[in-house]
Amino acid sequence: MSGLFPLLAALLAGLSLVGLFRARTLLRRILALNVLASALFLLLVTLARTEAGLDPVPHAMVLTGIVVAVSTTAAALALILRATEPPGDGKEP
Amino acid sequence: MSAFVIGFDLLLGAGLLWLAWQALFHPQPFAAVVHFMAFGLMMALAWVRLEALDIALAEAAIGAGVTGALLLAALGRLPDGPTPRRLLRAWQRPPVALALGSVLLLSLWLVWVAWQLPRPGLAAEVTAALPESGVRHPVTAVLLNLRALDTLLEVAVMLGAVWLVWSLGPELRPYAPVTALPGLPALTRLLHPLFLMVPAYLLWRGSHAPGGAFPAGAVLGAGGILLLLADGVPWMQRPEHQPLLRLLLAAGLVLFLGLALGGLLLTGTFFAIPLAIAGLAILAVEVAIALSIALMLMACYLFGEPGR
Amino acid sequence: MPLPLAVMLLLSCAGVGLWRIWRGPSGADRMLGAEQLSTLAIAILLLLGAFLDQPALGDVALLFALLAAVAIATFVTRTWTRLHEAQRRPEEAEGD
Amino acid sequence: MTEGLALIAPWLIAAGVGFFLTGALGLWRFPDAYARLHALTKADNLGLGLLCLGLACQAASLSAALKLLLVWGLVLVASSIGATLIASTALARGLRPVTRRGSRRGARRGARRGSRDS
Repeated sequence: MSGLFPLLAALLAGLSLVGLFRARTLLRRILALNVLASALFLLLVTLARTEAGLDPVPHAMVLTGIVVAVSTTAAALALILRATEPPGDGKEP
Repeated sequence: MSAFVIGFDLLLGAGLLWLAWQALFHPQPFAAVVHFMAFGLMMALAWVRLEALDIALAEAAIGAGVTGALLLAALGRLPDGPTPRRLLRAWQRPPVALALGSVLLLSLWLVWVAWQLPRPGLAAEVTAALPESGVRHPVTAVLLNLRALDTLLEVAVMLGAVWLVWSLGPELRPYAPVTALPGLPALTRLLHPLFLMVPAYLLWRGSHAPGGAFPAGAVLGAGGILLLLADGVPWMQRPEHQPLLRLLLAAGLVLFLGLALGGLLLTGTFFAIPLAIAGLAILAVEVAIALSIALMLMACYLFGEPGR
Repeated sequence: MPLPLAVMLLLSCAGVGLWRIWRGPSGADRMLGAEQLSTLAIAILLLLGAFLDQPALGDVALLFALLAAVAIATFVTRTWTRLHEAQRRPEEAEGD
Repeated sequence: MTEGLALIAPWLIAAGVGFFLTGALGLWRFPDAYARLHALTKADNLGLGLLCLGLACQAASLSAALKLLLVWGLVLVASSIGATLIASTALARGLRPVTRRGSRRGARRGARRGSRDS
């Protein structure tokens, strides 16, 4: 099969690293990390297509990775909200 | 046929690159988040193209649904307005361009190296072990029997994230919407039966086809988030229900750990599930994990500890 | 109509949604672009499912259809709330 | 009967794609968010419905056809209620509808009223 998807994964990973380093706000940094994770998942799944058929182990790893990525995103977002919110503002309507 | 596949791949790749570019560099933070949600949508199409249907289901539920909802909810509390551009002085430009260009080249080179590596794969081994695992779908077998330790630790990581979010303080009360929205409870009522039926269907399918606990839990969690938006789950905020909530949050991890220890007692090996009960045990663990994942996603969505 | 041609036409429709998400001008327009993309993704998945004879693609489409509501409900109740009322952008007040 | 269904299925699919193209044109050219809302919720959902009908005519089993129609029903519910949510929020926030080409007077009153009581 063509090398289009590995190339796409490499470009996405490079783009997200550039975005990660150039980000001005923390929200952008979270977005960049998520895009980076997607690029790596894409690479893993592309590498799972061997001559012997689909390799289920990388698929399972990517499934695990997606759930870990969403929990880290949630934790990081909560940290950002606490960092920007003035204290005691949480009870406001 | 092959021209169609190439055209499809090219359009999909161009769309993904454009969406990632805009998600990273669009001046408005809100536009960046919407671009990222659309990126998740297109990624699901890419998973379908790569014949990874389990991942497509999980990405459709998590990437396009739950992550987008989390980001949008956080955005409503962050200061709005365009991000100021970072201006570089003239002498800074060449080294920065050099560094960023080398980052791009490095990632291209790494992927090329990974592409050239021999890939024997474990497909044959997994197929050989499939009859002893209690399920007929290889990805479910890897997740819940052959490499169950990974899944156990992943659920533990997620519980750790909830722990972190809740230890930051009391739940952040949402701001009121600008106008009364009578459509929202109606939407919740109409969709809620399906938000229960579809996860059940996915769980049932998981033993023999793409599906399983993770997409099911994510869909259930998205339904729960919809309920939270319509103020449909007041029991989560009540202090007297907190022990029950904590028990349900930990149920997946506890049951999974119990299964592992039971295997240790019965056969002497950690996580060795006897074949006779493997199918049933995996189903029970899957139900518990799906419930726990759904509740954990809802718990993260509150951005703080409820009932305090 | 041959199904590959239909899929390609739908993919080219997605370009309009991409442009609308990029252009805005208001938040509602961006969300509409995202909604169009999700409807298109559902249609493409159903067509591909019929073309490749893989009924499992219908499940992915079902998930998209279920989750389209969650994004809009979050947008309306959590993002476009009173907080941002004070700092409305001039372009948004302009309407177009 | 089955031959007849197989005969009209491609026409239904073609009509569905046509409605999608019309919806894309509306999303591109319409002047404000309210009009674009119409382009999406009407043209795109009709297109999806025709497409689902066409595919249901070709479906292998009755359950597969019913699943296609379920997807359509879900999209109808989500997008119709979502459209009212977005439109009422946008109106309450004072996003002005374009009433006539170049004139926004009628709309401005509504917008002012909306922003005052919000």
